[in-house]
Amino acid sequence: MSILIDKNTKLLVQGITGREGAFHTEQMLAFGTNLVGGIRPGKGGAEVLGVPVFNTVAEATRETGANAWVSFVPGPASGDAIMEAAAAGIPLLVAITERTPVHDETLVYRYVSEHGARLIGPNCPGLVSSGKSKVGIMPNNLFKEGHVGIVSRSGTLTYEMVNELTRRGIGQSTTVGIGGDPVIGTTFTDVLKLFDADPDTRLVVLIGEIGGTDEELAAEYISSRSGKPVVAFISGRTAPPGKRMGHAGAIITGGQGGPEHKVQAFEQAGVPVMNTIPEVGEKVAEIVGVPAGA
Amino acid sequence: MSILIDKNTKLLVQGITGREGAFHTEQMLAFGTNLVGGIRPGKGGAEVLGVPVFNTVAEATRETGANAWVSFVPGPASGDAIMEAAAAGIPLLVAITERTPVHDETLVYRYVSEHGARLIGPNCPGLVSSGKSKVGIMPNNLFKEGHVGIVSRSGTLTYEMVNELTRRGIGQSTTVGIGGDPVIGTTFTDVLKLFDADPDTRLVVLIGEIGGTDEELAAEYISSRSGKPVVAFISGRTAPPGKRMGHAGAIITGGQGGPEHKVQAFEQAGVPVMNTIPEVGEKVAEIVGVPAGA
Amino acid sequence: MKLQEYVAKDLLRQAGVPVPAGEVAETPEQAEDIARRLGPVAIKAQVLVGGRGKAGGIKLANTSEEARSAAGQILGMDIKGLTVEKVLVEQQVKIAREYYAGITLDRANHRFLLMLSSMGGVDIEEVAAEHPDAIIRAEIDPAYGLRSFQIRDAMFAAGFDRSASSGLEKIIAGLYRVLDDKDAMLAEINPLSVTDAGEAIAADAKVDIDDSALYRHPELAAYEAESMTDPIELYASQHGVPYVKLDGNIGVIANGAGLAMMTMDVIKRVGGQPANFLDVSGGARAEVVRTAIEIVLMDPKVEGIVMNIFGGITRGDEVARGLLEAAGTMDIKVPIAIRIAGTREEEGRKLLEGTQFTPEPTLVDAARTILRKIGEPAAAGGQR
Amino acid sequence: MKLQEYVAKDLLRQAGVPVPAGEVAETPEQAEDIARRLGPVAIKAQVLVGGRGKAGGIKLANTSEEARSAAGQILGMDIKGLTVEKVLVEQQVKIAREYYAGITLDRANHRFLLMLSSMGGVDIEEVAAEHPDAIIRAEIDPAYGLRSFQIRDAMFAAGFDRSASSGLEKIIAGLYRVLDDKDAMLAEINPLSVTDAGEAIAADAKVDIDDSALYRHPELAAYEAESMTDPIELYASQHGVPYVKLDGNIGVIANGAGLAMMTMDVIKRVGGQPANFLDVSGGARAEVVRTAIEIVLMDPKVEGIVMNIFGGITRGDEVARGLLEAAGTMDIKVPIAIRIAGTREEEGRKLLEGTQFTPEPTLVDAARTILRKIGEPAAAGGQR
Repeated sequence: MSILIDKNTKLLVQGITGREGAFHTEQMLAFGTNLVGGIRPGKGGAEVLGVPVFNTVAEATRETGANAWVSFVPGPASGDAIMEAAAAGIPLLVAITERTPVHDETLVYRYVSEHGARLIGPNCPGLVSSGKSKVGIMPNNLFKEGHVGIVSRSGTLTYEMVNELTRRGIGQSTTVGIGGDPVIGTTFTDVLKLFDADPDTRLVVLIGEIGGTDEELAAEYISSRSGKPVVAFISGRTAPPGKRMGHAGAIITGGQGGPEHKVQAFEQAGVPVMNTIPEVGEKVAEIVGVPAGA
Repeated sequence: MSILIDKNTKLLVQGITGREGAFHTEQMLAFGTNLVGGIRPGKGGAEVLGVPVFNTVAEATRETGANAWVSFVPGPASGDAIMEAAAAGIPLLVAITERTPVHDETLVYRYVSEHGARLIGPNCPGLVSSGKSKVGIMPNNLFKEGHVGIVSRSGTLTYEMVNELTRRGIGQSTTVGIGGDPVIGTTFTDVLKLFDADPDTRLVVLIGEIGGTDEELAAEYISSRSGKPVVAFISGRTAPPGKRMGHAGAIITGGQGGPEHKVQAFEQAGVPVMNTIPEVGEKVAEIVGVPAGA
Repeated sequence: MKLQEYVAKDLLRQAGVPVPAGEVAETPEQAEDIARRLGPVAIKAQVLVGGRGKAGGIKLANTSEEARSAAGQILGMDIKGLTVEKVLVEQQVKIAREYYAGITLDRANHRFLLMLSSMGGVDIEEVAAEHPDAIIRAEIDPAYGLRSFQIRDAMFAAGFDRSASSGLEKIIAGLYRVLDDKDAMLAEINPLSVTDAGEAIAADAKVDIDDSALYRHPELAAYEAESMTDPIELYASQHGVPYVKLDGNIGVIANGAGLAMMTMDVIKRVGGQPANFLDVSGGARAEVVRTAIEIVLMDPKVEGIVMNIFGGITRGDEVARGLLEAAGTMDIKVPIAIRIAGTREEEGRKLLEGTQFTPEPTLVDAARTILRKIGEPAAAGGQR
Repeated sequence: MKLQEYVAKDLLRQAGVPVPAGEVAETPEQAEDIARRLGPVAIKAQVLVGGRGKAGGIKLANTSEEARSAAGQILGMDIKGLTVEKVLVEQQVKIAREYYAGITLDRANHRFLLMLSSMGGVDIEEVAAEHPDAIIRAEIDPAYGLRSFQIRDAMFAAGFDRSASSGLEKIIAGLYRVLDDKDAMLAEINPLSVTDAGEAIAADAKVDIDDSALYRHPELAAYEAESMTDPIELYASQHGVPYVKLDGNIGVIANGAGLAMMTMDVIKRVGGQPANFLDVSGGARAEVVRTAIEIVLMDPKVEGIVMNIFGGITRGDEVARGLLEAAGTMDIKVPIAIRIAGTREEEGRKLLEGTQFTPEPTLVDAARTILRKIGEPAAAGGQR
């Protein structure tokens, strides 16, 4: 088992003919993702790596029965692309795109919710259900099937985490990068709920960072339920207030979103907050045990 | 019985301190409407004709438990006022206001629907449940309690109709003026459904006019159900195509909305379409019978 | 408020839509001047009626001399009762394909609707009637506006030329921007053309502004006069009175749009021809009644007036008093038949009894009386 | 992109918000000139840090001579590390009441939020902490925008002065228009003042534009340079590299924002002080690595660099090759400790083995190595 994606996932790639889109299409095919089509207005009828290209998402969905969609279009076109996919009735939308204007994101969030779809991102690396399906840009070779769920706001740190677990012989159920933008479609809490309902996930690693209150809300959710154990890591703990750190998301303004507050919230919820990625690995191993032979 | 309003209706008046608002507040009070408050930003705490005035609809609703609202504010402020009332959770909104911009109306319609409220109008004379409650600007002295429902797009013609029935001794359950604007909150079909569900209404008089397809849609609904008898009247049958007749609503463009089409649709649905208001009265009398002593 | 082609094209141009280079001329000499600068031109009558091409209101001119002569023929021309006062002198464009793009209100859905068709350049209502599938529709959610993807989807469905697709998409987006920014009820480009050079261009344009929203667009006030196809309508509009001129000889005054339309219907049914629609909703004051009578009588064809008043909030006796007062200060040379009903009907009748406005029992009687007085035969219909 | 007060006020003025009459001066003489025209003025340092008033960056001047002298004192002044290059010379306004109005993103609700408070003119975050009830909030639905009724409701709840309410309502509507039209992340008026004469006016203004939406606002590009509080940050931004200058002496280069922040955290935990945040996401090419090193070394305080690379899609050996190539064309005078992991980690390590970039086993080791090389004691924490 896994959450959000698995062997039944039929994926469309928006912007499949672009440099990024084509490269990651190749990577996803190599991973084993069931990638059924791509979209590029005006290129309908063409093929990319054996994958059929369509003019519109509506047409692609009709023709392929796709149930997931990932976008590599640039920021200015990103909002419209997400709306197009939501309007086409696709239930899972993943936006890799960086630099989507925030005002677009607020409108898109509302549109997607109204259409009953789930959006992951924007500005996220996507997600992987180990051994089953990959949607997005996470590196192919890090993953190992298993029972740890990972949810993260940061790209590279996620890979670090997966790498750390795999090296220790600890596999992952699903790894979800929720994205670093100020307005994202799916929050820590949303993903924690899915992991709680997934019989195959035994523990969740949560990788937060400074800025926003998504970690605090997650801690609140964790306190409110008696679910699976969670181990947390927060990056940017020494970042000075009021400075923006790369991600539009990683900013601390005044007291809000500060790291101490996040650490405290998790600790009050009984979630250990570790200082380094290797320490997270150690803690996870301690809780779930390392499989024999690792 | 009646539809939409009755003795339990607790009404707020938006723009109660204006010339129109104050005059019709007096008229509604004289009719016996349970008018519990008025709204005029900045005049909160005042009284008009013994009715308390509030600054906002939210406050007025909280304080009075109102469940209906009528607006006399001018067109430019009309859309915002309707949204305010919908946001305050009032279920029945009646907009008398003329000359609301159509683009505002499309947005307002969506907002009201999302908030689960019903809007009557804009640009309507309101509604009356004979002997129970009046919301709007219909003249007080025409009505008589009874069992004929009236739904109309035109103001004065509605009064004519009520007058005609009352003169014949035939009473009305509820008389609804749905308004003449191109985008209105409640259609003929909506009101017909309510009348069909009202045990006290035995027959419905429908007064349509040229323009739009609301009459055609009503005819379609009537064909689809076996409900109460309907008698129709269409004004503007001799109006030339492409000319706008006062109401923004009353325009015929090309074939669409033309009177022959409307008459034909009703006749196909088994609805007699009469040539004059007195003929409608005669037909109604023929169907429901005139009460003894009239 | 319907805008002349040249104004509609100015709005489109401001929204980034390519339109043919062109200017307005009011004299043949101006047209000649413009043509000298633009090269081969089309001279197009600026009148707000359809079919001006068939009526000879559009001519091509390859030299400035031809332009002057063509403008001379078109200026002053009568097209369906309207006198041509301006021509648009526009650079000729070599057209390869003609499409249709329009946005208008879909009343039944409470939303605006984008319509595209690859059958452009012809009457779109004919296309709608004969080839309904040739018109692709996309609903515009007012919360989100017309989205690019909707335009693209509709363009693919309509089979628009792919090589010009980005230009076409921009034009349609610009058309929506005009509709939305200017509170239009209708914004239409027909034909939406692709030139021999593969460029998309708006070859003709129609924009109709929502009258209720004109207060938000003072920049358009200057065009109000030329949007009226009739001087009486302009005068009435300036006095806030809904008035529409028709072709008959019996004037109509009623309080309420529906009532006025019914009055027209009844006049026609008894065999007369209504001269106008007039809704004197403003109340019963003498001034309002006087203005209404004045407007109706501006039409020299009017030989009699039917006045149909229903006393609602405004009481019948007040109306009667207003009419008497107004008549006292005017020299009315045509017969007026009045029907009065509703609140305080009896009191109103009494006031008018014995005057030149002695009320008729029913509207049909009023219409018949006028027909009789002007010496026309009444039909058998309309018993009441 | 944070805008200087005078730019923010220009945007508000364009949106119809009354702001004090004022102009920008870059010399005392200009300030004198402006004051001669405006009468008694306030001279306000244009710097993007809080607390400029306490730091002496705002002075009143009643004559043009006083204005010259005050501007002379403020121009060139250092406020929290920033040099004052411009002052805003603004007509003095007699203030009766001071409110707060701000619109910012509420991340948890995925919407923008209007905040009003009658406790204006002070640090709003302090108000939020100490008197949370004194801040009235209204959520802005992106489908409908901020509606007038929401502004009125919030104003009544916040207890704003009724006699000035229509002016205040217009200002708040204008503030939202600026936020919406200009893609701002934050738009704030503090204080939002009511003058002795009962007029509402924006006495100070902050606007922070969403960097991702700057492409839609070419008219704001001119202000990019002055929005950077540091020349290195400006240079980095011009090269598309996310860089934030900090106070320490150990440079940081990492591929990914989270990874860079973690690197800073580890440096601090082992007892060092990071000199910057730098995210070299652009890939492994020598050019990108060279630009990153160049940016970090623009800060003269940097004595060593920790480079933290995780090979993902970009493979470890490519990164190593990029680094070697870049270093071959540069004269790097400070020690660099590198930690490399992930895809093709081993291959990457091998390439770097024996060079000046011999990889460290862990990030903690890398941080400690640099501390040792620059002669600073390492703390006990951060075992890995």
